[in-house]
Amino acid sequence: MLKIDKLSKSFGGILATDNVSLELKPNSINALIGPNGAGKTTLFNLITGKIDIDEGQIFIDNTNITNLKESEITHLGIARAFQITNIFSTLSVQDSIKVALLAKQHGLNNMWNRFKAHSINKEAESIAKLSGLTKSYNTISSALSHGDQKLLDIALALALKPKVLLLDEPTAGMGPEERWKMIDRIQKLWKKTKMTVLFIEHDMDIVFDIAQNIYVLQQGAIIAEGTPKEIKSNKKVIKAYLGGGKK
Amino acid sequence: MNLLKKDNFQRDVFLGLLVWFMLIIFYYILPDPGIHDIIQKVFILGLFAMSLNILIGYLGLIAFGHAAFFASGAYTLGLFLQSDFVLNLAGFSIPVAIVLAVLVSSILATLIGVICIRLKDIYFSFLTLAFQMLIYSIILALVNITGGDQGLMGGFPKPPFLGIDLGKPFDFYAFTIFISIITIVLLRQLIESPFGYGLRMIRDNSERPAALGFNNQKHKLIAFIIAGSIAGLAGSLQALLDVGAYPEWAFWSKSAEPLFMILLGGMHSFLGPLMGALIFEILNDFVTANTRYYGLVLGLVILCFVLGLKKGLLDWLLIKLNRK
Amino acid sequence: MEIFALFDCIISPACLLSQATGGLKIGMLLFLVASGLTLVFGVLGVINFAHGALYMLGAYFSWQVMTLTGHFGLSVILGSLGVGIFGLLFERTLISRIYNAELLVQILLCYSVVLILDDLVMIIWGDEFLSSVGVPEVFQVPPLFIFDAIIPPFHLAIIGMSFIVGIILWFIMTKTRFGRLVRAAAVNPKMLEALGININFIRAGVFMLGSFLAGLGGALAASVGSVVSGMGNSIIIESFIVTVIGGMGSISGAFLASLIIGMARSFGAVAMPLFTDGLMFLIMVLVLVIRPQGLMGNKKK
Amino acid sequence: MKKLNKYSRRDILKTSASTASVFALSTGFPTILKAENNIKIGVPTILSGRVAQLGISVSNALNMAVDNFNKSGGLDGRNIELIIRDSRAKPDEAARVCRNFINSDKVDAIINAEASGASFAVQEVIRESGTLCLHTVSETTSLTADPSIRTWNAFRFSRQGIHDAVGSAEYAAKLVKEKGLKKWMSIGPDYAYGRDSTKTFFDMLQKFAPGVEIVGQGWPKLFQPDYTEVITQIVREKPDAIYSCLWGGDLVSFVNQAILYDTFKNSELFAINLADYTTMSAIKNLPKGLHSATRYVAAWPNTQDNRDYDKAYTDLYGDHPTNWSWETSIAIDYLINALKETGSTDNKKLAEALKGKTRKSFMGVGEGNSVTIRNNDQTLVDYSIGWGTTIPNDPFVKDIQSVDWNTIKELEKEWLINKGWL
Repeated sequence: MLKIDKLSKSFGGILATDNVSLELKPNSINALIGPNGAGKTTLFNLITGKIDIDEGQIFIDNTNITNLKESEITHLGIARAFQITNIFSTLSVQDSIKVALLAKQHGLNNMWNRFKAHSINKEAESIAKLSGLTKSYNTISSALSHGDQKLLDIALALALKPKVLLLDEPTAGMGPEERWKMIDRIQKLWKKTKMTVLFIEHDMDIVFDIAQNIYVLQQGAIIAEGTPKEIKSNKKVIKAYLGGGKK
Repeated sequence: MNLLKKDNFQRDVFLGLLVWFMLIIFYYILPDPGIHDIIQKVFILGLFAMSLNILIGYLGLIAFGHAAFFASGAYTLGLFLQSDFVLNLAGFSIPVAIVLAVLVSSILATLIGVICIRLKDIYFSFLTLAFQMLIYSIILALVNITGGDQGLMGGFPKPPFLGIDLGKPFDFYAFTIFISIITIVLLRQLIESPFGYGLRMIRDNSERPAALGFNNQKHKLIAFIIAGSIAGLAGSLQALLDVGAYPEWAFWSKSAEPLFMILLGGMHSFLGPLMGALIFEILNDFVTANTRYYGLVLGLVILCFVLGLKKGLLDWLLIKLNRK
Repeated sequence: MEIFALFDCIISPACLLSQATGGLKIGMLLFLVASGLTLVFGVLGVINFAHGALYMLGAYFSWQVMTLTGHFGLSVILGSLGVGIFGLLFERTLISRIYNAELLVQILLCYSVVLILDDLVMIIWGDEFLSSVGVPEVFQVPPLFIFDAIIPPFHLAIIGMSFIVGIILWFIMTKTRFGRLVRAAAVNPKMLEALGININFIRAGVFMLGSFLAGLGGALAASVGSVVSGMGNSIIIESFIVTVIGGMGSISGAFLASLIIGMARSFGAVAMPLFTDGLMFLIMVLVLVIRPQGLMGNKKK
Repeated sequence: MKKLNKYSRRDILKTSASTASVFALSTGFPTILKAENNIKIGVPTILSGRVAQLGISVSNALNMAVDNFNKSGGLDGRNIELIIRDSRAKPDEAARVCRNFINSDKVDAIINAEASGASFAVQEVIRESGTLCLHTVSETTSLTADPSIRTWNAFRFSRQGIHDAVGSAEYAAKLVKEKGLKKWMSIGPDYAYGRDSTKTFFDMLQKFAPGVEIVGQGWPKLFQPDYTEVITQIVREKPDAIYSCLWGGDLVSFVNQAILYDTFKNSELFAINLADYTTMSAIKNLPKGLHSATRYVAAWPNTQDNRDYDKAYTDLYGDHPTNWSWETSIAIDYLINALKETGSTDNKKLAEALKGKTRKSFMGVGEGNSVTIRNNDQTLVDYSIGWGTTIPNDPFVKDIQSVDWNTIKELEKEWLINKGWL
């Protein structure tokens, strides 16, 4: 589904992404782990075209998306949710999802219809339902709880009907209970939509619980990949990442 | 009354015409030309402020050179009506002149907009300011065409069209308000359309739209052009009223006026700037009739709004009403 | 465009020297004012539209001191210190309320103060312009002739004084604890608060310093220019141009840009006397388009 | 330093007097005066900002005349009511204020005391309405000279650029011959008045003294604080003489800054707007021997009438009249006379009564000290234009020479024909 081939990026001589290659299978759920500063978010930024690539190539469904613009890549089926919630603070949940839906369909150039009466309402409702935001459907985004804001961020990505969904720390800043709720939601989502999911997560219990495949990033390079079982027993990983850290 | 229930274009048109009709009745009920003068100026300046509020209120861009378009509309109309074309066009002159004024302003807005919208925050503000001052310098320099700092001198003819003679106070009053209301209704359609929500989206978060496959810059440019065109329309109406055009209209202090109106009326409600124009004009009339220290009074009023109310009057009223 | 006139001027030592000292004097006076503006923006993030009004106050204050005491040096010092104190009050009562406000609110607040001050000085000092403060007697001497170039000693004094102020400013900003705190406050005010440093104190200090510089510029300008309500309105636009060209918040950038504008004005008057103003705005547009952060500014994170 | 104190005291006196008068004017008249049958005169002018002095000296001149008129019984018991409003020097405001005078206040006449740009805006309003209008400030020649701008109901009582240009050139030409002032420069404010004044002056100077050479022109901006670059331009060109139409605070700044360069040791300054009380008293150590036209000085015309006018005004307001004061005084005198003559407020009758009229005046230099509103262009002529040289103390100007109006009219005609306006 998503294939990355020998991707490299450096900032001012420091290698942030070091010859990264990986391939996500269709309909899989994958985790990207690594210590702070390992270059996880940078990798997301490279995949979505937010920053330019130095070397290497990226494919989605065998289409080469290397060096395409962020908006073009989005149209080819990659969507992401952000680590720091990235939503439209004065719009309601409903309006936010509708804007996202319309953005993808070039529907925002329309000046002749009323936004409120737009036929896209049904679709928006179903996405809200999928993201578990039905209750707060008419709430202004800035008034949502932190968890709901995170969900809205994901809902915005879902509105793009992506083939590949990138989630940057969906549980950041949440308490344990809230965390598991979120993970539950993501798992449901994934099952329903048959998307390919790649998420960044620090909580190893979560990672080992839901990921089919795990990639371990250190200093910009992938030092290990495999199923939770394989990773758990990988010596490199234990030494570099888990070593002593596990309580 | 079914028409009034739904918030749609038809309702707005209906309401707009209703207001227009009421203002015409008002003209006869209160035959004070001074008040008529204020009303028509409120609409002209209101258009100017509302056009700027597309950028400030809905797009979050503090444009500080909006008067450039007001002036370009005024000068285009004035120069056209002073030219020999008027002899051939006769009754069509004024409609053609207004359309031309809007067109020229939109072209100018395109040229300036393409460069300015790449910048953000204060840099955007400064660049629009710099462009406006450049245009001001050009108007002053082209003395042979624009009359330099004395403005377009000698007036221009206002040939009647469709039975409307803008030389007559009533015709001017009805015509100006009609054009303004139509524009306001269209503007509301724009603001309530998906396009308008696109503007709000960019205002709230200029990073995310790209991740939604959306081109911010194009959207911003179109909004900038529309804002410039409406400012041009307002300028052309002002030129018709004063039978001339003046370089002061391209100076930076003219760009500050709609900012005051937006502040006074409120930037978060659609009609806020229009209300601001009303406050601004009444204040102007009242203050200049009673003291020489206009700046002192205006300054204190603005200070009260900035520090006291912290929002425009209409914004404040709507919040109050919603709470109840 | 009289490019030959410019060429003729550059190859003549007399002309070159006259124009260059003239440009230097224009630039240095501008630097005094613009450095205050850029300092305030850099540390407080406020676009102080009222900076020109503070400059005007400097002129009025020094005129007043001169009228009372007849001492030039005292008039400059007390005039600019007075503006510094006024700035402190201004910051504490008004500016401090809008640090986190929207840009529009900041601009309008400052602009309202301009409107108020312009009228207040007319109420206090009268509607008509006041005569200039006058040049101190030491400088009421014939101008110097250097390579046939005529140079008024007073201009040399102004240039020298501005340089000294610039160096003191540089010293304060880079070598003192206050300067280090100020620079830290510009980058990360929260961090300073966490370290137990009173950020309000720093902000008030910086605003006071910025106001003092505006007042000093006004007091010096009043020595040979008439003092009038609204006199700050042209200097504020020029200061904005300098601030933008130099890089917003950069004092060394303001220094460079002031020199550029001073020289552009001085030599521009030779080459294209009718477009010197347009020239400044053109430079501003070009800088904003090509290098929005200005010549010496840091690229925004 | 004694001098400084003297000025500040006078400034305070002046300010309080004029402020009080304007407040009294604008905050409302006693109700008795607001009787329905008052003769209303609307006055759009500048009362705020840096040229507020304009509106104040105009108001003073008007009040002085109108008070006398009302005290002496008015027009069959009808008093004149002045409505003076501030346009803040904005053309669109001037137009709006004017429309309000005409439509709401129903004024019988307008005395337009606006500067040039706004005067053209006022001209368009009164062209449409047909209201009688007396311009008393704008000196731009085209306002009444250009037939496409002229209108039957507008009269000019202010000095006119072209008249001054001829007068100045004639005076300058004499000195060109006496002192051999070959090389000239101009320093003029960069706006229409500055350009017009400079251009017509040199056009005329070439006629009187062919062979003078213009070696450079400086165009500082209006209200520019720093004149260094134009002064170094003078230093560079080393002209024998400089013509300048800077005025007010700008002229003060320019002269003060030029003194630092010893500019006037080598170049003679012809500053048309220098001889104005506020301007001269504001210049530090006013150099001797600068040339200026007499904008308004009590010493010229050297008549008892003029000294009386100065005294009457000074007694009332604590300050000397300005150029704007005398212009307005003549206008209101003409208007009052026309009202008396016709006994009505009909605009057509009044216009007829103004047209071609010759009246004795303290500023008149025509036959029997009279001024005249010319028939064809409805513009004031035969007002006093003198040139002299400055001295540091009161009366500030000496060796004043009058300019011959026959020459002015002759050359004005020639110039108008060249322009295609006659």
